[in-house]
Amino acid sequence: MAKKTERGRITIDRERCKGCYLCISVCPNEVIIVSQSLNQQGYYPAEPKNDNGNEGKACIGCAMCATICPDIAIEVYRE
Amino acid sequence: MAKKTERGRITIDRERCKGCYLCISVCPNEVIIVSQSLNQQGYYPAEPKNDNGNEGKACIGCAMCATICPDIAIEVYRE
Amino acid sequence: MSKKIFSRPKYLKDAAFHYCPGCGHSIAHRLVAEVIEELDIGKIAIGVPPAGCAVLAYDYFDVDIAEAAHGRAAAVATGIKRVHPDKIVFAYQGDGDIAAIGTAETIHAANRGERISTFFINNGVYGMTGGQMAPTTMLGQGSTTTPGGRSMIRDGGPLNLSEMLGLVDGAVYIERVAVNSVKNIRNAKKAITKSFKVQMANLGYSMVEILSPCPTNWKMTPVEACKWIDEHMTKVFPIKVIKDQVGKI
Amino acid sequence: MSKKIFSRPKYLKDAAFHYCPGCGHSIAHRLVAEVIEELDIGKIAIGVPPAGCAVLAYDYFDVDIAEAAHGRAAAVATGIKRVHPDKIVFAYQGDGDIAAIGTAETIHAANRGERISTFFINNGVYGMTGGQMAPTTMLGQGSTTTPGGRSMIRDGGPLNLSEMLGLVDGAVYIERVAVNSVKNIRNAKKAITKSFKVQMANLGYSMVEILSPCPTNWKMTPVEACKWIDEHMTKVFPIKVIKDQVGKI
Amino acid sequence: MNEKVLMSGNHIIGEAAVRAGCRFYAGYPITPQNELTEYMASAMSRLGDGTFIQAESEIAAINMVIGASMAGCRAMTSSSSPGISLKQEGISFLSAMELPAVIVNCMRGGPGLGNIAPSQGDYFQATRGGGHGDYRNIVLAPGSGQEIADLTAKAFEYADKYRTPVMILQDGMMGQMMEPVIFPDPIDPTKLPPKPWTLDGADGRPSRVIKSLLLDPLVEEALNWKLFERYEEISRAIQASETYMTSDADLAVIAYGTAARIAKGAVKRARQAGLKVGLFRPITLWPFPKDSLLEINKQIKNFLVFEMSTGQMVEDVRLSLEGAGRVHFYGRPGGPVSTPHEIEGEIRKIYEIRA
Amino acid sequence: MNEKVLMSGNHIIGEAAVRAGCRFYAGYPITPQNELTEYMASAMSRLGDGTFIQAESEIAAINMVIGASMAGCRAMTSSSSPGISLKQEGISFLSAMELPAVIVNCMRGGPGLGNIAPSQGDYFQATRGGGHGDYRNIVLAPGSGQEIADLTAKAFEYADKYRTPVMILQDGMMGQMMEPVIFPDPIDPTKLPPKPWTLDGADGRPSRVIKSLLLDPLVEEALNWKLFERYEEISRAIQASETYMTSDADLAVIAYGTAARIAKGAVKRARQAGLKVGLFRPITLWPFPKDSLLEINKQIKNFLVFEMSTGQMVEDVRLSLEGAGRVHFYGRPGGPVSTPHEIEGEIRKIYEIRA
Amino acid sequence: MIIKTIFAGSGGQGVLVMGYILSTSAMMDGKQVTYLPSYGAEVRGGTANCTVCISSDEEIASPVASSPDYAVVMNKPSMLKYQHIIKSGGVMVINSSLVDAEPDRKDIEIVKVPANDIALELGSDRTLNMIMLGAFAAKTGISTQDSLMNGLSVVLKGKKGDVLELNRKGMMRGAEYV
Amino acid sequence: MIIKTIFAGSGGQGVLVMGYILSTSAMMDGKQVTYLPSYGAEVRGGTANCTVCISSDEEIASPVASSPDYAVVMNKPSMLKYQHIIKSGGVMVINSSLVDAEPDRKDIEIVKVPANDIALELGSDRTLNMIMLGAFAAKTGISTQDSLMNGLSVVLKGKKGDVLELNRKGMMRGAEYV
Ligand SMILES: Cc1ncc(C[n+]2csc(CCOP(=O)(O)OP(=O)(O)O)c2C)c(N)n1
Ligand SMILES: Cc1ncc(C[n+]2csc(CCOP(=O)(O)OP(=O)(O)O)c2C)c(N)n1
Ligand code: SF4
Ligand code: SF4
Ligand code: SF4
Ligand code: SF4
Ligand code: SF4
Ligand code: SF4
Ligand SMILES: [Mg+2]
Ligand SMILES: [Mg+2]
Repeated sequence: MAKKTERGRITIDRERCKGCYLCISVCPNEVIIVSQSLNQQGYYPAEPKNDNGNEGKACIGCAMCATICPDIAIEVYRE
Repeated sequence: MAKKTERGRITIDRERCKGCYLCISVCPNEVIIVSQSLNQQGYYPAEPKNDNGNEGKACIGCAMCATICPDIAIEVYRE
Repeated sequence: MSKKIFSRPKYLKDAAFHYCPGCGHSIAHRLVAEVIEELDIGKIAIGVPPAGCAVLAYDYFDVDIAEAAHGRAAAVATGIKRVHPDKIVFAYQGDGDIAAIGTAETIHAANRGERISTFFINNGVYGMTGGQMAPTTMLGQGSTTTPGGRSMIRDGGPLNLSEMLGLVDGAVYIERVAVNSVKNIRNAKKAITKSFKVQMANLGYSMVEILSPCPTNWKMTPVEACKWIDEHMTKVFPIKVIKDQVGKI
Repeated sequence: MSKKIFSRPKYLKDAAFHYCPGCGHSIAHRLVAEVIEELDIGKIAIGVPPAGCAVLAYDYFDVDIAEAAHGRAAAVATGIKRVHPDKIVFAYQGDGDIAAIGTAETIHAANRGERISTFFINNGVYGMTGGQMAPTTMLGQGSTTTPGGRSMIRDGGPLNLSEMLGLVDGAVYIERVAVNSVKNIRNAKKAITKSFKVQMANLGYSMVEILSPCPTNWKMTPVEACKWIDEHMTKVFPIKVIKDQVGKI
Repeated sequence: MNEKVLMSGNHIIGEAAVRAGCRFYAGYPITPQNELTEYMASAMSRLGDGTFIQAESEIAAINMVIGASMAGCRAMTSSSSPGISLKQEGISFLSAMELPAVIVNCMRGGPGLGNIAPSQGDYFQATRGGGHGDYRNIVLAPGSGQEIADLTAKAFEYADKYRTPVMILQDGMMGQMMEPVIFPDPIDPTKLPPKPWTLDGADGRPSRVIKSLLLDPLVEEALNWKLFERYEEISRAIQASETYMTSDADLAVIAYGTAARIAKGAVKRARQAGLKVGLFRPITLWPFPKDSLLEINKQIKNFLVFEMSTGQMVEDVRLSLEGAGRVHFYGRPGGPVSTPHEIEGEIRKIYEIRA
Repeated sequence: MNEKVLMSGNHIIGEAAVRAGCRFYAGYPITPQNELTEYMASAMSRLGDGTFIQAESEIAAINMVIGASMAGCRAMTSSSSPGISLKQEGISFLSAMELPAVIVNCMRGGPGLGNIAPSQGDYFQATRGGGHGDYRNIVLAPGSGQEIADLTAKAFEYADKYRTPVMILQDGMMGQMMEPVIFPDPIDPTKLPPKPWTLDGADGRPSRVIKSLLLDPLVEEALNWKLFERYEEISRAIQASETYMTSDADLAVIAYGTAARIAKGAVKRARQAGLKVGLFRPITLWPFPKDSLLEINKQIKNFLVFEMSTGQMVEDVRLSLEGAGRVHFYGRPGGPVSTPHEIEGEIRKIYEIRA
Repeated sequence: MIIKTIFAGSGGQGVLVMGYILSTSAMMDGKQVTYLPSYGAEVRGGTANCTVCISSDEEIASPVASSPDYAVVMNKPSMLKYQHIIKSGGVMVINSSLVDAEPDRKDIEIVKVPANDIALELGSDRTLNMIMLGAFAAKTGISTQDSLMNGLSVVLKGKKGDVLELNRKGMMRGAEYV
Repeated sequence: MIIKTIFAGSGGQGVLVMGYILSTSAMMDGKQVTYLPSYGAEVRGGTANCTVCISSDEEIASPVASSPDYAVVMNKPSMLKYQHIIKSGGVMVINSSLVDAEPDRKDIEIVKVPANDIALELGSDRTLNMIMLGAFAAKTGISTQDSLMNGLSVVLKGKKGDVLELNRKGMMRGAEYV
């Protein structure tokens, strides 16, 4: 498991995402949100919050979102 | 179970008997024997010993022979 | 004056069995017929024999008989029982029939809790077809399809179908008995009686597995075959109540 | 500089899954592909997907794939493995495929101790055909063929195939896992890894039962579906090691 | 008269079966016939006096139907191509034991797993007996929603009358398409003629056996000829077909089921274009309506058989004509649905050859 | 040359299969073919490099054969009528996936459980495809012990060459009867031509899939026509039959397998009595040897088809002749074995009609 | 004359109901009608479509529409897919709230209905399909509003009154819009 | 010319081996031969029989003998069953040790061989069938003792020498007897 201090980053492939929102349900720091716009498949995809958007809480690169993402739409990076 | 004192009697249907001899193997008083002659099916059937033939030991009508006889060739009587 | 205390049961036709000398099927047939008579269900009984040495059971049982394709007795019995819930339906199957080709039908009929009684004649071999391996053949036991005897690595081991059925909710009573001795035969009859009573009380699926000698394919005398059951078969297929959710009945 | 710590496994083709949003098949596919990569068996792996929603698995797994008729994956896998004992053969089957029509093939492949790995996706429903009752559907659970929900008396109860296989000698490792949470997914991956290792060590038959959400036919959101597995499914299908004759490997 | 309703072919079979007194259904899901299985599930639970079982397999289903039929109940099972293949042993047993039963095959593309698109690749299996031994089954091929209802009723009637399995052979399109239909009044199953051969316990009568094991070859032979005679009787009695615009035609298109609908459209187009074309549509595939085909054969010597297969019914056409006419074939196996326009084109080709 | 041995038909198939490089057998016991299953059990354990599995059912057996064939091994299964019905789904899959396999049907009396006597009631099932979808299988019908050996070798050859299941269709008498036979030298299976389509792990090549699911109707249609073309090719290439005393004959008896042996005896008797009678014996039942039948049809217009069934092959005779000859039929379904004397009687009847 | 219409969109948009209602009302008007939904694996993708054939007199040969007279498309993929097969001179009704792109066919009539927006006004996107259906019928005259209403009430039989009312409103609004 | 012989008796009497040895020796003599055993359920009854057809030249059409030239019967049921179908002028060899009754056919030649008694002398009833076979061959000349011996040694290949010797003796004694 990643230490809280550690900084991470994710990318979400809009078109692969099917809007199941399992990632959002597991993210410890609530740094994933639902997009405002439909993708080509007609889903509202998930998207990462911009880092400083969540009163300081940021992605820690724990990869829980990617682990549960059925459609492998998430890639996780660590600084 | 029949008491030892009790006297019994069996009949064996020669033609139904297939000579498996299970009856002989279970008779407590050894009062069943193998016939000397073939039956129509080509088996040497079992047959009851004549009562006084087994140094006094006689059929007690316990029906063990009939219980194990696969071919229902044995009928048991009690006096 | 002397009274007859043992004779042919009413629901067996007066026909000589075609079974080999010392065959357990003959004993099992008699027990089933005796119980049908004692419970007085001969007028509502419908039997479903298998493809197997017992395929000719209709020549012996004097009740309605439905032939089933090999392995499908449980499905055929299901169809009959669902249409006639007030009748008594029993399947009579060999080990190849019930535990090989009929595995799925048997497990799912039990799982649905079909109100049928199943009598499973385990003689550890395919009798009718001439002595091939059965699912219940023991390791090392010879058969015409297991050169050198049944081998775990090539053929797998004996299958304990009854224990598996014990895990299934719809099955309320499963017992394993044998017909190789007077004592075992008397217990077997008790189990068959209970199975029918379970059905009469509409409680669910029940099965009696009957360890049964096949002297012909075991290449033994009937007396040896009966001993072999005690000395070997019961080690792998212990005689016992496997499941009983019914109790006294 | 930042390094990527999570990305698509090598043995999944770069194709979007056709599975519904939140479908457990997608997660199970990824785990199997990850393990194949980690154990470096991609060049010797042969997969046998079922008829079921996973019928299109060949569009995703970048290993040799053999299509099996509905329920027959265990038999097809047996044929392949006996011809190529040095290859790694896995069957991937749904609950209807493995526990209904495929009951006999599965139990007997396990009983023979076939050296194959089986991944059994238990989503309690016939997904591909549109939501009919599966052998693993829970009592009271709705389906298109169980008006008023599954009823014990009409339909029977959920079948615990894994527990039954636990009784079979040829099966050396049987575990039930789930893919409804990060923790469970990580354990599921461990089990899949062990199953492949059991085969690589030629120890016998192994199976991993994977509790898997089917939001579409459960008529739930994916998040609800994952919760439902914890709150209801695991009560009947407890997550646990059912049989392990292997230990550490 | 009962009201007109809009229903899919699969649902129509279910409703018509229930109204025909069917009180036992066992089946196993498979596309494109799931709606029928699902309809029977709800119908039977609504009725109360009927049984629905989702079997563990197609094989279990057909054997449950065997049991229900032995017990005297009007029974049905349904599936699609691969599942029907699995029922072949059971169908052979039904035929040998002279048991009535209705079997629905909602055909899909094949062979193998194939696809779920409409296809007619199972004609041989249905009409020649895909199972072992000498037997034939009555095979009915509806061409519209209303006919599905009518033939389903007939299927149960024939099954009981001739003590034989009857197959309703349709395809995914027929099963899925909704059309208006009017149902007959329901039959009370308890009012159906008694069956003196069923198994219900030997109470006040000798015990019975229903079996197909006949170890004595001469006895088995006797059964085979007995069945043969019955098949001859059926052939004389129930052949059915539709003829459309054949009286003055130079060419007849021969097609059944979905293919016949399309062919009819093509015939209309051709007629509008002044071609003297008619349609011959077999409704009973077995017995094949040989007599009425030979009837129009007096007038028509040129035939175009159109099947959604590589050519199966065309053999029955050839067998019927025995050379008395030129038989052309056009096939679209595997699922594509032709257009009337496309078939009109095929008609023209042959027309030109002739001219 | 190898020595002549006396063996039963069932054993001959087993030995010939092993010599043809068959290294995988899965089967399930059923009379009258058990000797073959048993022979394979001992042969494979003797060989060491082969697999024998007594499957839990016929369905499991055919699906194991599918797997073994996918893996590239020459594979065989065998059964008798009811068991063959259960294999129909698997046979359809083999055909759709273009997989070689050899399937032996040692026919017994039917339908249903029937009996174990020799019969020819499964001709339709074998030649028309008892399974679903548009496919045909090569069907070989041996008439003697030596021919059983020869055709078994051919069966494996054809299966690989045309990537199709091949059925050897015999009956209980053929399977049980012992005759002298000389076997060819064994083939080393490792020396057989490589199969570039098998599944053995994607090592140094792209991953492969063997499947029959073709959701796109046009793709499924393409497969159907591809198979159709191959069947046409097979029909041109391998038709086989025996003609006996047909050159000057007025009447030809047409029969295969056991029936043909008896018919030949009848023809000899008739010839001794001065009747100009010949025999036409199809060896390939599918493709039916139409070409050579039409060849003798130039001379012979009068035919007596003799089958141990109520009449199945007779349809192929009619389809071949299309009216160009009178086709009589004599059948003995269900197991009785006719005598040459009996068939001679049938020959005379027709002869008298003609005269 | 046979008129063929294809309704297409994604799973949740009530596409099949639209066709079912139209077919039912046509049947009640004593017309010949066939209704063919997409089924099976096709559905898994999340798209749905159905074909309705209506004829005042002649039997309908094929329920399939290789070149439909009309198409009602609820989302972009459907528009892109079906625009090419519509008969020349045919009509395509488009849910312009979800479809930004323009069809490139010039020989067909395009009718844009901002269904989602209208639904929003009506306060329930369960009316989406009724709005489109109403607009489609009004535009093409394939059915009168009255018979559509009849069809609606049969199809929704057993449903609560307010549901019926809501759908009725949607249909009206759609009709008014064009 | 084709000569057909039926061997019949009960299970344990080695009936099938008799036919198998005769067939093998005929094959080794370069003759046409078929051997057809009873099989399957028939056997369950405990009876066994086989039919051997031998021809020096012509192919054998049917391996079944509806009217055999010869029959070798080992027990009473077999005698009763087969006496009726033997060709007129044919030969029936009977194991008179087990068959008390007389056949009622007058147009066939009856040869009685007390096989069990002879076997007793030889001290093993495993020779029963060889005694009958030897007698049958000697009587009918269907095969020479030498070729029978060849057949015997092929069939018993692998068996211990004394077994072969014992069977050989039995065959001799049977031959001498007639
Ligand atoms: C579909 C099918 N497959 C195979 C057979 C052949 N067959 C008849 S009985 C039998 C098995 C007999 O063994 P078992 O069930 O143990 O009964 P037993 O004779 O030993 O009592 C088999 C394989 C058949 N009749 N039908
Ligand atoms: C012989 C046969 N019967 C039925 C079917 C139809 N069918 C395809 S998949 C399936 C079951 C799907 O359920 P499951 O195995 O649980 O897989 P899931 O889709 O839920 O993952 C069925 C019944 C078939 N393809 N073949
Ligand atoms: S888990 Fe994956 S698919 Fe689901 S919403 Fe998140 S990114 Fe999209
Ligand atoms: S990596 Fe962890 S913290 Fe970052 S978005 Fe994913 S779940 Fe949230
Ligand atoms: S048990 Fe019966 S059959 Fe066996 S020997 Fe005794 S009497 Fe005869
Ligand atoms: S009744 Fe008892 S004592 Fe008498 S013979 Fe039978 S077993 Fe022996
Ligand atoms: S073979 Fe075995 S099971 Fe069959 S009758 Fe003989 S002893 Fe009984
Ligand atoms: S139906 Fe269920 S199992 Fe199938 S893809 Fe959708 S969610 Fe997954
Ligand atoms: Mg057995
Ligand atoms: Mg499932």
